Amino acid sequence: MTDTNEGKRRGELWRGTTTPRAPLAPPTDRRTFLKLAGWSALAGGAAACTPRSPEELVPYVDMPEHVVPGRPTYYATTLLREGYGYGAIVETREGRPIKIDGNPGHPATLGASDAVLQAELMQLYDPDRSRTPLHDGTPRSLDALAADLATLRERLLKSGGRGLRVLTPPVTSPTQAARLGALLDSFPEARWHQWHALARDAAITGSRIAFGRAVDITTRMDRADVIVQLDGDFLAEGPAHLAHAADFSSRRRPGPGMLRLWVMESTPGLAGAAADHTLVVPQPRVVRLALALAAELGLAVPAAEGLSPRERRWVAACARDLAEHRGRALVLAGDPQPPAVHALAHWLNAALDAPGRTLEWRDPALARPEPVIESLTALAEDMHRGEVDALVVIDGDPAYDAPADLRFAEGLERVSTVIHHGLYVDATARRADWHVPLAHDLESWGDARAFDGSVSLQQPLVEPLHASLPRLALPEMLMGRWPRSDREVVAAHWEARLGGESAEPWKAALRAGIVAGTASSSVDVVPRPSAIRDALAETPGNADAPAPVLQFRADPHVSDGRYASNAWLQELPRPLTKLTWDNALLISPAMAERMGIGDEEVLRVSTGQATIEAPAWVLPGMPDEALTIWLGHGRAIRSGGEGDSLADGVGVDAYPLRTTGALFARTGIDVEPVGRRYALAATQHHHRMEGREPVRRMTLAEVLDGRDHAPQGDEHPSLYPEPVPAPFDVDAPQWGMAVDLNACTGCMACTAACQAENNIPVVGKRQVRAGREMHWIRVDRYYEGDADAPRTLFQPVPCQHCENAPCEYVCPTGATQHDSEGLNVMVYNRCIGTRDCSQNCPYKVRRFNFVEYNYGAQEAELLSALRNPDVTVRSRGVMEKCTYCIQRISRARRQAKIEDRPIADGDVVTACQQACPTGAIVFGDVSDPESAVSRAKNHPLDYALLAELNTRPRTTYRARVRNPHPDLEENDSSGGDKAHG
Amino acid sequence: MSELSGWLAEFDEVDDLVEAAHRLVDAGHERVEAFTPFPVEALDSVLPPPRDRVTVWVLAGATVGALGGYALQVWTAVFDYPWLVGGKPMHSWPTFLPVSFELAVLLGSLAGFLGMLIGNGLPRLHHPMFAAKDFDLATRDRFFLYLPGQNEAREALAGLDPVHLHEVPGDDDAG
Amino acid sequence: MPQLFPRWSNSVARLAFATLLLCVPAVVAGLMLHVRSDWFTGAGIAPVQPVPFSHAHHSGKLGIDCRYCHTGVESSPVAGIPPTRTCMTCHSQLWTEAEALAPVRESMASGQSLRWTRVTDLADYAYFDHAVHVHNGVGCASCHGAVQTMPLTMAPHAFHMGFCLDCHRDPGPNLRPPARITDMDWSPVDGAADTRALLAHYDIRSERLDDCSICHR
Amino acid sequence: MAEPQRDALIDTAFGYASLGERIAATVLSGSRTGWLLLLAGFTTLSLLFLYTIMLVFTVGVGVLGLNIPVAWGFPIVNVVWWLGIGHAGTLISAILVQLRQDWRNSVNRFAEAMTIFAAGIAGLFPVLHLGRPWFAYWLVPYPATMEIWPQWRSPLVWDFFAIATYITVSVLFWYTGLVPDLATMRDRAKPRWAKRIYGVLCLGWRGAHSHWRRFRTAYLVMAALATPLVVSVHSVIALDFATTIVPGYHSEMFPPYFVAGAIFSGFAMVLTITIPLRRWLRLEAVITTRHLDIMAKTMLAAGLVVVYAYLVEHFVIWYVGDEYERYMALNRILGPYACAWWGTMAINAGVTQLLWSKRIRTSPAILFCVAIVLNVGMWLERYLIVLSSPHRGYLPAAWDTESGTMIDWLMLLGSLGLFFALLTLLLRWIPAVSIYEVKELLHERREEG
Repeated sequence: MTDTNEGKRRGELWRGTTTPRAPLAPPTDRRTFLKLAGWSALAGGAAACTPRSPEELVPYVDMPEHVVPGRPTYYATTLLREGYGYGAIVETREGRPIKIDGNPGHPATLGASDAVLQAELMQLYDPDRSRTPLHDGTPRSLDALAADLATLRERLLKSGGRGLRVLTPPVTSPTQAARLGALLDSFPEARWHQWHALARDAAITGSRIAFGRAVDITTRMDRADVIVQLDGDFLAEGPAHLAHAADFSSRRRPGPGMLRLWVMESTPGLAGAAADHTLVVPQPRVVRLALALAAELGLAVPAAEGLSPRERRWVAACARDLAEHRGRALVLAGDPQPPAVHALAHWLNAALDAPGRTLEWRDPALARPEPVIESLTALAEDMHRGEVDALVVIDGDPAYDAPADLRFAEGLERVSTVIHHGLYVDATARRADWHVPLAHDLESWGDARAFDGSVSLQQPLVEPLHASLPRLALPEMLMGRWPRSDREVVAAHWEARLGGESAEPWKAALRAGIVAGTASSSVDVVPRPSAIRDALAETPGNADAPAPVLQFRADPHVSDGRYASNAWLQELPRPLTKLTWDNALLISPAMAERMGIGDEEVLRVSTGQATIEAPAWVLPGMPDEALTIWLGHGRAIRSGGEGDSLADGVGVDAYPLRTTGALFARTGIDVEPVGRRYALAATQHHHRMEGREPVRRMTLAEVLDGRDHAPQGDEHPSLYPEPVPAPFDVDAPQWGMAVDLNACTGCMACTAACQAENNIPVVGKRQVRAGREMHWIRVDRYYEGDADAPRTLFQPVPCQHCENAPCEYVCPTGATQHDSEGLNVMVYNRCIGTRDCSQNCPYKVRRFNFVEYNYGAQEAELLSALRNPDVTVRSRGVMEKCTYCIQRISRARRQAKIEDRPIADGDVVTACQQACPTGAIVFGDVSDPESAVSRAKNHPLDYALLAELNTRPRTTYRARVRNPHPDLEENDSSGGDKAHG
Repeated sequence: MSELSGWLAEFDEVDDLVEAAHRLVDAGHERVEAFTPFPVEALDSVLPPPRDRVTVWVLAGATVGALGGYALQVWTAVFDYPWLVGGKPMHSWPTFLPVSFELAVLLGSLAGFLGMLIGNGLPRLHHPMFAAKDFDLATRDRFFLYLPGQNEAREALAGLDPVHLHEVPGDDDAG
Repeated sequence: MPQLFPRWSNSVARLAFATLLLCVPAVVAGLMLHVRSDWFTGAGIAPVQPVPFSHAHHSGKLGIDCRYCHTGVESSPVAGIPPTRTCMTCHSQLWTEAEALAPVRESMASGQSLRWTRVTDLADYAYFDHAVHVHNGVGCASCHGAVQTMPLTMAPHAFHMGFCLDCHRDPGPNLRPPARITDMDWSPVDGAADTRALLAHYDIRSERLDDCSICHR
Repeated sequence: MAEPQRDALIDTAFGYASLGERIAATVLSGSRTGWLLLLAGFTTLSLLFLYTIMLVFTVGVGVLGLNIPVAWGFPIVNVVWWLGIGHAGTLISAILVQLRQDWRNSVNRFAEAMTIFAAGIAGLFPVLHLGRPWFAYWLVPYPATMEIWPQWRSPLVWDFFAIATYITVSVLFWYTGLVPDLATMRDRAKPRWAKRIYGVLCLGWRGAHSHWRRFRTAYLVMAALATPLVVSVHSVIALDFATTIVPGYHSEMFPPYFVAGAIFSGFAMVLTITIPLRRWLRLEAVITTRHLDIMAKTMLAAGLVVVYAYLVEHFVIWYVGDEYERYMALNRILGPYACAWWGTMAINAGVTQLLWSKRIRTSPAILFCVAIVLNVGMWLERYLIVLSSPHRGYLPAAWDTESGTMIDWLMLLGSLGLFFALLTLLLRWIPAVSIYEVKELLHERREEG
């Protein structure tokens, strides 16, 4: 059918036949192209003299009735992360998922998304995914697996399941929990363990200390006037971070009663960057500050000694602010902090009348809330004791990410049968007797709870690409209930509640992507001061920590390592470091200076037991006497496809230094330079604004006395008539964008979404290092103030779509010019690659295909399946840039024309706008005074970037507004711009 | 070789040539032509100037280039497919000047070159003159005077006491 | 000294000189004609197909409406090539033994798609939307020609950018009443009056229809 | 033969014939091993050039040192540099002929050849720098099936026309001047085939006086046209930069400044070639130290203009007080490209001053070295302008540096190889010095007595 062909011609290989497993063989014309890709240059002239090779049309044999070829279809489903559910709406073309976005009806996403959610698409098509079951490393069929499991089952039945252990990530999925329960019933002696390297143990233990039971917190930041965060990063971590971002930003609009955020952090994070006051200290010291804060608020806690004057003033002001906003205040404890701090946070919140107002205590969303570290330790000990007969690892790689002191890999040797069920042939898989490919969430049925307990169903968007089994399969097999489709399993579980698959409630739940009324109920509990006090007393952090501290954090994109081979996420610049393709030892400028080292110099970090060598990266805002390294790198994956895994040789594995006693920070390390350098690929090399004020800043006070943003540069007079002449006058919508720098948290979701929507290639570390990254919307990060406690400013920069575009008049072929809707269009097929447009672009938002970035990948066939058929795939030698998602504009325009109506405000939503969790990006018709974007642009704080150049950008920004506490303002506004360049 | 078309007088000094040319012209001979290894400006005042003018060719070429070039730009950029570029007017005349100028120079020079060739009737690989004895010295260091005709021409030239006299074999077209 | 060249060499030399001057424009012109030639564009040439499908028979003789097979044309950018089942709706009863239809039956049985050769081939970077055109008065025949007369389907003309531009700059002549979109035999009632009427009816303003962004993304 | 007295332009001891023989001898006399070795060496380098071109065409411009923001690199530097070199030739042959500078007669021939090759190579680089070089022809206004035309507001289109015109006119001009000498060769050459070839090439030139007259006017008018052309070409090149809004590119004074630079570097190259050439072909009698002296003076003059341009540029930047411009200027002096800046200044502003001394101007060896250094200096200057300006543009977040890759350097080296290879070949086939013009010169000197 023409539509699959359309697709194919833009680089997709998906054939529209009824079996999605059909071989992904490229069509002849494309293969010949592949061969000639290089030579087309030389043959170029000649090639133009021979007719285009004929193309194939491959129609369906039998067209599924809900498919309209050439038109997108959208489905609601659920993606799992750390066991929690994220509701998503997935766009498919001819049965091919090509875009993931948040589900507006789902509490965890609210229609927005983050980089990882966007990149789950790449995860689905990841060429490195394992493609077939392996028995002792040799490919076997699923039937062979089933047979083998049957015999295992026989063996286990005799012993009542003695020695059978199942290891999963924390589980919220009601169905999975129920089925595992059933498994335990049929094998009374079996055990179910949970492990996740980033599981939120401290929160669980903390609530147990505070209340004697596990309790979840859900916040209502939209009701808060003051928020204090004790370490961590509530805008980036935890299952509720997207909801947090939405609520938080809703109260950050400049004006009376603007929310004030206080952040103590041990590693620069998004919350710290967004905060009005950030206090940077090594992780163990946070306990002490928390105690001081509690004391200031009159809680009877152990005294905190040795605070510096600055800390003292900071805590005092913070406490005063909290006290003044009783009932409208909120205290958050970060995951890296010990349980006692979480318990203390509960106590503080209670003391501030937060419960029922700015937060709710609820039943946990987890089916079995337990500190997973204990669960895993138990398992490991049993393994070493040889008590484990069969271990089933579902969606995990403990051999890689278990704390080093558990010696998990060794333990595996002593287990007679290890079955690994995962996406990759990873460390655990290679030690397992059986490796079973795990179906991706987009390939399976299931369900999961969001942070607030709401259940959403998971439905497959595509038949499995490889010979994989869904998450729910193995327990069923062990229970002898196979073959049975995961769909049946889920449907059966919900039979009672939603009726059968034919029943309306079930269909409704599928359509809406959420099961109504499943949020967990709030619980009425009261903190127990004594218990909390005891816990605090024995928390080491209160003693002086021997410097330096090594802090473990999840990679902002690669997480605990499960996205290590995800090209999009590896190349997506990390929000603060702007690093790609590697992790590094983050070190404060002061410490680096003391050690006499700089960026890229390799440091050796050793604890008694283990040693790693990793390059240093000097990061303003790192606490002194502390190093931070990201987990999730240096993961050994054997690619399911040909060639090496993309994760090979990327970054350094920090897990060997991580122990049960020190999951997030460990002291007693020695650090020394090795005297070697290791090249890192960052996308931003200069960190000061050089007095050019690309980001305009002011304080709430200034806004309130009616001062608008710093005056714009005077517009230069022009020889030519202004405003731009005739063709603009046709009655067409005039597209424009407004970006609210105050709402932007710098999370990079926009960049990821743009990459997914616009077929933006991944270029690899070497090209990034050469300064050739391709992202259409970059997020600039500037520092101001003291390098050790700088203020961090983010600024998303897409094409500004200047009305007087400097790029246009220098193009010799007219490949970039204006259309009547005010778009600065880029016509790839007319571009000959002089790059003069980029030279003349003051914003440097243009990207160039210096070599062939699209057909280079070995697995081009598989990867090309995720391409958006509405967007041209750019060949080598062609300039490209943000188009304001012109394909979406075009679709809206054509739809409106078909329905014979004008394009309504909101008909066009750009990918970045759709993804943004804080609604920082507004897009629409600026010629319509009533449109959202016009209203945004009318705001007094709205300004144009480099307006003095008279480029008349269609993209404008709203100045960043801080809301500092009066007591701290004077010494916090340190003028000297000492952030390193 | 049929009957002669004319005679060549050979000199080995420029001044002799010039002086001889004078005497011939004064004697009322029109179709006198001189052949020299390098341009001899002294002869300009003696021998009649060529009727055609190379400069006219050049002027024509340059004009066509300039006007044509500008017209092409205006037609393509303003009428055939107007583009909105950099917010500039369709007819941004200043930017049309460079190309017009270059085209003027290009066509001007080409016309000049052609004008010279056509005026000189080149290329002309075969010419009776080449058959004359020692004529190859004309590009070396000898200077020749040519007078068409039979004996009277011979007489006239001989009267100029040249170094040598050569006969130029007859041909359908001389000159 | 003897002549280096014979007399005739003069005319040869002049001729050579002239051709030398002329050959440059000649080559350019040749190339330009070449890329417009049917051999190059494939216009008017019917490619070999797995099944010798005849629009002349189905559309012309039987008068089956275009939309019976090309179902997407009103709702989707792509008109769509009919799935094998569509063919079988009739051919499970008619011509069930016909040799020519063997591939169709096989496809139905094996579930493997028929593989047609594309006849109307736009450049990959040019995006054409059938729905918006048929909803705005552009008939099938305007681009696909008189397929109802084609025993084997061929492109009636080259699909150069120029072809699209001409109509986008002056759509009037190619517009037809809504009822006539799929009428292959309908010919425009020429007359500025109802051209204007149609333009008004479909509310088409051509001044921006030649923007790059109309076809390229 | 003995070196003629210092300030003579030609040794009047010559007779027309012997003079002609001497020059023609450079071509006609039997093969020389030295020449072959030279040719071999240069050809090898040219092959290197070919290799880099293949690489760029097959893999992409990615093999060169380019990125965002520095999207223009070595190829552009080389265009400007090579064109500049070409300009000296045109200046000598076209402008000086109108100024009746008869000393040019001895050097214009190969100066023009130099122009053609330099311009030709310069013409290659803009294509090599394209992302899709095989579509370079889209700059030609022809009736395409797309029904679209070049975008005339772009200085790159002006460039295309300027360079194309420049190359064509240079070839015409050079060939016109060559016709009479080809006739001489025809009559000197011994083997019949050689006679034939020269016979065809000289179009049957007979040296008739009426022909000489048309020839002179044509030659003069072409010169008159070539003069504004040569100025316009480098001005247009300068406009590629000046019309942008990039600090460091956007400068109203670029056109004259570039033209001066062109003449400067051009004469440096002429000297770099002349000095070894006259020695090697034993033409000291025709190309005397007087010529070297004059050319060195011209170079000094051009050099001073360039230095003046430097001063004015920096003054204007300071005077206008645009923060971006000021930062750019400061950044050139202290930033990542400081070496290039200091190098440029040391050479173009410093070394040039040596030319004040007549001893240096008239001692071939030293002058040769100076000339080479100045060539490098001018290349550095272009490198500085092209690369250092965009690398720190308006938005600090987009700043990045870029320098050439190995391929970049090989390409530059290769282009030099090609240039000299062509020159070497040419010297064997056509007279290195315009025979008829030096005879004319000799004649005039005799007249003077």
